[in-house]
Amino acid sequence: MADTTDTTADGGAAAGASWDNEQSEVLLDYYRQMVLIRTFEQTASEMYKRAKIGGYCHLNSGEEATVVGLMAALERRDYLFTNYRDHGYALCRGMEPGAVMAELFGKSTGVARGLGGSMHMFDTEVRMLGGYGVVGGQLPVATGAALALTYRGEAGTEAEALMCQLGDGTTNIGAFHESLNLAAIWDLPIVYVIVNNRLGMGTSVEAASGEPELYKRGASYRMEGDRVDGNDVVAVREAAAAAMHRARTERKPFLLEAMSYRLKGHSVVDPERYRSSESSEEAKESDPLPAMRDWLLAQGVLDEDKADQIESDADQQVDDAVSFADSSPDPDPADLFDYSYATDVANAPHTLPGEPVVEMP
Amino acid sequence: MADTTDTTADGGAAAGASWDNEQSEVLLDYYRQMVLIRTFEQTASEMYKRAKIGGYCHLNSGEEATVVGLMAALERRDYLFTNYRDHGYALCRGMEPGAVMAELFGKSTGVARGLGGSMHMFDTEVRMLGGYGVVGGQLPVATGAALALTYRGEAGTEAEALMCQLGDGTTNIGAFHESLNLAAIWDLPIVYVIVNNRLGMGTSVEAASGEPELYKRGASYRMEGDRVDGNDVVAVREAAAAAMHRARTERKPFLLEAMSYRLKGHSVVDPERYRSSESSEEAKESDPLPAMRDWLLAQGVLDEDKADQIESDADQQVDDAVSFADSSPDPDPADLFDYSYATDVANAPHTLPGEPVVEMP
Amino acid sequence: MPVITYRQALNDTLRAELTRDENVFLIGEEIGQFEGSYKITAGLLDEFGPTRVRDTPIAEEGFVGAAIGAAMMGLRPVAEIMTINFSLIAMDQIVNHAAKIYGMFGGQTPVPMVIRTPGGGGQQLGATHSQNLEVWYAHVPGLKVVAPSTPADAKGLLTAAIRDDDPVIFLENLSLYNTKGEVPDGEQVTEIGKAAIAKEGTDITVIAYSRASVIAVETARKLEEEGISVEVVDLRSLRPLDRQTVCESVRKTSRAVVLEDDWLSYGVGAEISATVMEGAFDYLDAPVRRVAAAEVPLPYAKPMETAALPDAQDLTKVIREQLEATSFFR
Amino acid sequence: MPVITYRQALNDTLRAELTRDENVFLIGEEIGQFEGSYKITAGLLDEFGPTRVRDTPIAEEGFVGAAIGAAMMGLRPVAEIMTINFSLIAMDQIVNHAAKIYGMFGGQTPVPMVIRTPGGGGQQLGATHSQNLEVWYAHVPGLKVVAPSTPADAKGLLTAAIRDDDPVIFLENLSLYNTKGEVPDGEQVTEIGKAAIAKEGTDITVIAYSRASVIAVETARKLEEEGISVEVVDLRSLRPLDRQTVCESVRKTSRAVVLEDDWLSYGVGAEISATVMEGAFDYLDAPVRRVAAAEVPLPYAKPMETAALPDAQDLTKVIREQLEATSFFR
Ligand SMILES: Cc1ncc(C[n+]2csc(CCOP(=O)(O)OP(=O)(O)O)c2C)c(N)n1
Ligand SMILES: Cc1ncc(C[n+]2csc(CCOP(=O)(O)OP(=O)(O)O)c2C)c(N)n1
Ligand SMILES: [Mg+2]
Ligand SMILES: [Mg+2]
Repeated sequence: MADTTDTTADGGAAAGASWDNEQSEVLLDYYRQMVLIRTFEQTASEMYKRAKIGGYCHLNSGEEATVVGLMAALERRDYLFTNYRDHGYALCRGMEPGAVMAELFGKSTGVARGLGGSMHMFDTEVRMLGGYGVVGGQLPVATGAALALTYRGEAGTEAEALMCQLGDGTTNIGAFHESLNLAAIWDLPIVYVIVNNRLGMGTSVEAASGEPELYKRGASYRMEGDRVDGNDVVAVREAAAAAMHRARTERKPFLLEAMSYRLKGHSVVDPERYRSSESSEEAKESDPLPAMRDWLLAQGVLDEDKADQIESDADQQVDDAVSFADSSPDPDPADLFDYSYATDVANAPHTLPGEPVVEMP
Repeated sequence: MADTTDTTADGGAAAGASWDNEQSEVLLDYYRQMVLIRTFEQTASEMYKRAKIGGYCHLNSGEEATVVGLMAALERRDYLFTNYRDHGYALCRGMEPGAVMAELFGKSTGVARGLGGSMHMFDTEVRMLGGYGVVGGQLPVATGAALALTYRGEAGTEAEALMCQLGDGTTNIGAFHESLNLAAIWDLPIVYVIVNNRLGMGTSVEAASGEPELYKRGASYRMEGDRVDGNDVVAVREAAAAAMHRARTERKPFLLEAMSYRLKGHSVVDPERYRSSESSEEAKESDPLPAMRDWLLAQGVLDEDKADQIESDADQQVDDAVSFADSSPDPDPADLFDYSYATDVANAPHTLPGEPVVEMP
Repeated sequence: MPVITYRQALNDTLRAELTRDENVFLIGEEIGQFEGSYKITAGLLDEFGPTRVRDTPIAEEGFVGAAIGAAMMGLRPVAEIMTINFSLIAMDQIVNHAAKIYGMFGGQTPVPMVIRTPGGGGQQLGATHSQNLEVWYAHVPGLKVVAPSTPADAKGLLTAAIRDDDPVIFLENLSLYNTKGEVPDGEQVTEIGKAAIAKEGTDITVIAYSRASVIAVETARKLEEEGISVEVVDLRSLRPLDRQTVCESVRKTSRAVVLEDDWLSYGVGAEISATVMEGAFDYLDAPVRRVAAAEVPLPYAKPMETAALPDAQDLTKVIREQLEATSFFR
Repeated sequence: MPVITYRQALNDTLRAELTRDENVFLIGEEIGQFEGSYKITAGLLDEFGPTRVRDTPIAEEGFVGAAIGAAMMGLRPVAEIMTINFSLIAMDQIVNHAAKIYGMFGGQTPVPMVIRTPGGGGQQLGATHSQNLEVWYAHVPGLKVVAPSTPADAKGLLTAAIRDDDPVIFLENLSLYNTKGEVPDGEQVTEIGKAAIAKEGTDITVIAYSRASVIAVETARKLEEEGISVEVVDLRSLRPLDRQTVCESVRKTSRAVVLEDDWLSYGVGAEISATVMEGAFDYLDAPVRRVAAAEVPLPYAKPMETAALPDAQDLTKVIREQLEATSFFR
């Protein structure tokens, strides 16, 4: 197990060394996806300020290389569960930017009909079975979904497997422990990926975790683990793909830790008073986007024109997404009770505030 | 860290080798306590069948060497939290056998006034702050009590420290993970002791735990741990005392695992249909009482007369306990609401079933 | 009709559903080798093997969550939580996940699962092992909550619960497991959301569920000998609640008492009383009364426990008081 | 009297109690460096240091349990659970431990602690982050539960809660933090277990608590202009419940409406209605009505969320209906 304990010093650019063997088109595609996520979320942040988006809104900004690398490791047949910091995953997994933006706008064309919002991207089509808002809540559920995979097919290279993303702070909660233990004793095809962005909301990994090298926590379940530079999109993909392959073929769970950064506040409204200026500086230096852009330029895979093109394409896509979301209808309060229950039964309560629940003759 | 992975083969007798350096009186005292626990619980089991005791009743039978060794490692000033399998701890910690038996009988002279029962031995005097019935429930509470110790005194050889007992099956629940992590990051003077009796109710450690060498689970918190032969009363005491000393002086938590056996069913009503005859045989061979008796006899520390005397003394103590319990008064239903709240406030509901909670004038 | 125990009815139903649909599987602590803490799953591991009858470590949050995830993928897990008291550990999974996933994600994925769990006091299990927390579940949209009182309903409602596409909390009761009753052979599906008239009567309505319903029927039978005609409404389903049946009965009898095993304040009976207020106020001769548990952590000692829990005597007394207050006895 | 926000009142009170009693300490996620998710603990880490203001990992079960243990040892922890939704993870510690330890062990060790936690919807936080689960806590003996609606009561009740020897669930509300009100200087202790008449009136009683009480008072003021005199009972304490004050008011006005933010079925309003049934039935001109949230996982989209939550308009409509039904308008 490679122990890439310190991935801070060199950052994304140096990590690029591992990109030499990749086809240019593949790398460009990754870069394109990273730019799309960044652009999408910058706009989302803007739309939040304009009150087009409400509630909480957590961004992947700074984590794009991790997100894209992880998603590149999944096959279409694989399943994904994430936490509430889920826009990038939704986009990379193949949800339409328009439908994702519409979800943020709370429109009926949103991926969850506007009922979920930012934290709750979900689309059975692309097998992303949800962004979840309660810290750790996705882990038992994802573990059970992985259990279900063992009921419907044999292990093998073509088997379905499952990825469950979580944050560093989430390794301290009970659900993490119970889930990993179950996955271990039941030999489940699941890869748990800790996106270690160094912070809970404002709490550092060191302050929160007795063992701050989080991938080592798999040892409590004899579960293998590894740490990877989250700014190195290819390294992330390789590590995740290897773990997914193992999950498919051997039905062994894995604990992968991607060392990443959170460029912005915990959510778009977080003033980050707790963040020292150095740590903000450090985070900015670790921004995977300029690093990858520079590397691609240096390698001649990209030129300035093409780079601009990628950015303006992303702008266009996001503009279209906003237009789509903007022009989409609100969900209709008359449909409020449509998704209370999957199986209708007698006497289900369908009354609005103040309406009587039972008639007096 | 000694890795006494297999403590089954040699059992208690061989373990006795470590007893050579002990004073005879100390060993005799341990043996006496072990006999008292066994006798007490045999009688309790009998009383259960006679319906003098109700509810659940979990015995320490087979774990006596562990219980006595652990309790010998505690100072009077130390605190103890346990699970529901708590009679032996209560007795060794210094609760009167009569008051413990009275608690089992649900009498007002019981250690918890008959309100707790078998699972809930508690006595602030002897600093045993409770046997708890929800698996894992005692861990966060004990951890918080250890936190409180850091508020009221400095570390040092005279400092108070805390022991929290739990079962092997309990290492799989979330509360275990959260508690140990807190103890680690807060440097708490607490020793977690896993009494590994190889079984949850009927589930083996191997079936339930991804890492069945349970003391190793401390690694997730960089918490040191060790395993000890639970049939060797002196080894248990030594390991526990060392851990408690470290907790006092360095304020470092520790995870100790004592390899023990459960001679009987999970509780007195368990028919143990799941237990293979071999495993029952194995357990019986691992009974620490005859092993210690034989060793003491062989060493000339004990002779048959003295051994009989110890047993009949225990019988006498337990008979007295039963008499005391039997002749004690039931708690009075008129006092039902006496311990609802520590601070009385207006409008607290004090009505019996069917009584009106508010008067219509 | 065969007369079997509530326990047997559950066991039979689990067997039948495991046989009928291979997507059904059982999951929980000690349900396999140990055959269940209360032996509801006895024999099933041997019959169906460890994939269909899955023993878990002690990890309520983990295995209940796992059941949810499995249900999202199309399996139909039936989870056993050893007692309702331990369900607190799985509460986030039940309320923030099982109950939310269908609606919150816009109806994309149903969560067809059952959580079987017994509640109830009276066994001297002490304060943490004797609770009746059903009102908590009954309060939560997205869940369905049933609480059968008879072996026949245990069968019919468990069958319905397993076949339902929503998460169903299936409330058993420690003191009902050994009770007996007639249970029809063959497939029986009892509609979720409908109360039953457990006994017809004209003078007063007693509303109850689970163990309390058994007590209510017994009490009604006794009082019949004295010429008092008690109607017993067995709620069976706490969510959805069949307000119509409750109110119709009370409109007929003009008097009502709720018998419930949970604590009085904010218990199930509060909702029943409020419901009668809203749907039968004009018909009431006297305010609805509640017979519920005393509001204390339930003590271990038998006389204390007995004093704290409602029983037939308490119910009888309140029925008489109600009748007296409304000049039933002349 | 100074006019300050509810947030400021809480912050001031925590500071005052930390200063007064060195056994008091704060514990919770992000309450120190981050100053609290809703900034209730702003500045306190700097003033009192990390021993008195203790940041925890994300581990609600662990740190709430730790607060319980610390309380047993004589400290007086004030735990913050970021929102009531996450309290589900700590439920076993709260209900099976905090609420039981004093009684179950025969009164040997009190558990003097406070759990502060905000509930409430209306912020588009979606189904898992917008709940009002107060009725769950209100149901549990061994706990005390308060839900102040004004900055003054926030101060008075938090002071009382911290000084109380029992576990107190202190319910805040996201939409109240920025509301303002007069708060007396100096020490203020508001008795736990007593409701307040938030506004006197003679025609109809509205019973409410927390955010709903603010809406009720506003609505009452508006209706006053039309000559409708609404009395508002602010429960303040859900456990113990001040049934006397509720019933006295209703006996006076003969009409009652409950306004509550939680789901209707088995909500707080059910107990209020049942209480009025039992203590003021003979005085009622019409059945008590409840205005509560629609029973769905709360949707994110604003129009849906708005439709599901009760507001002043809903309350006004029901008040008018009540008055009409009882021929108030001639
Ligand atoms: C059980 C629970 N407790 C607290 C919160 C509030 N909360 C939301 S995000 C967060 C920090 C999570 O940190 P981490 O796991 O590192 O994920 P990240 O936000 O960095 O992606 C907290 C405490 C929550 N949502 N759920
Ligand atoms: C949360 C919870 N789940 C289930 C139970 C039921 N239960 C009581 S004891 C027990 C087994 C515990 O095994 P272990 O931790 O090894 O302790 P032992 O009984 O062997 O001392 C179980 C499952 C419980 N009390 N609490
Ligand atoms: Mg993080
Ligand atoms: Mg064990």
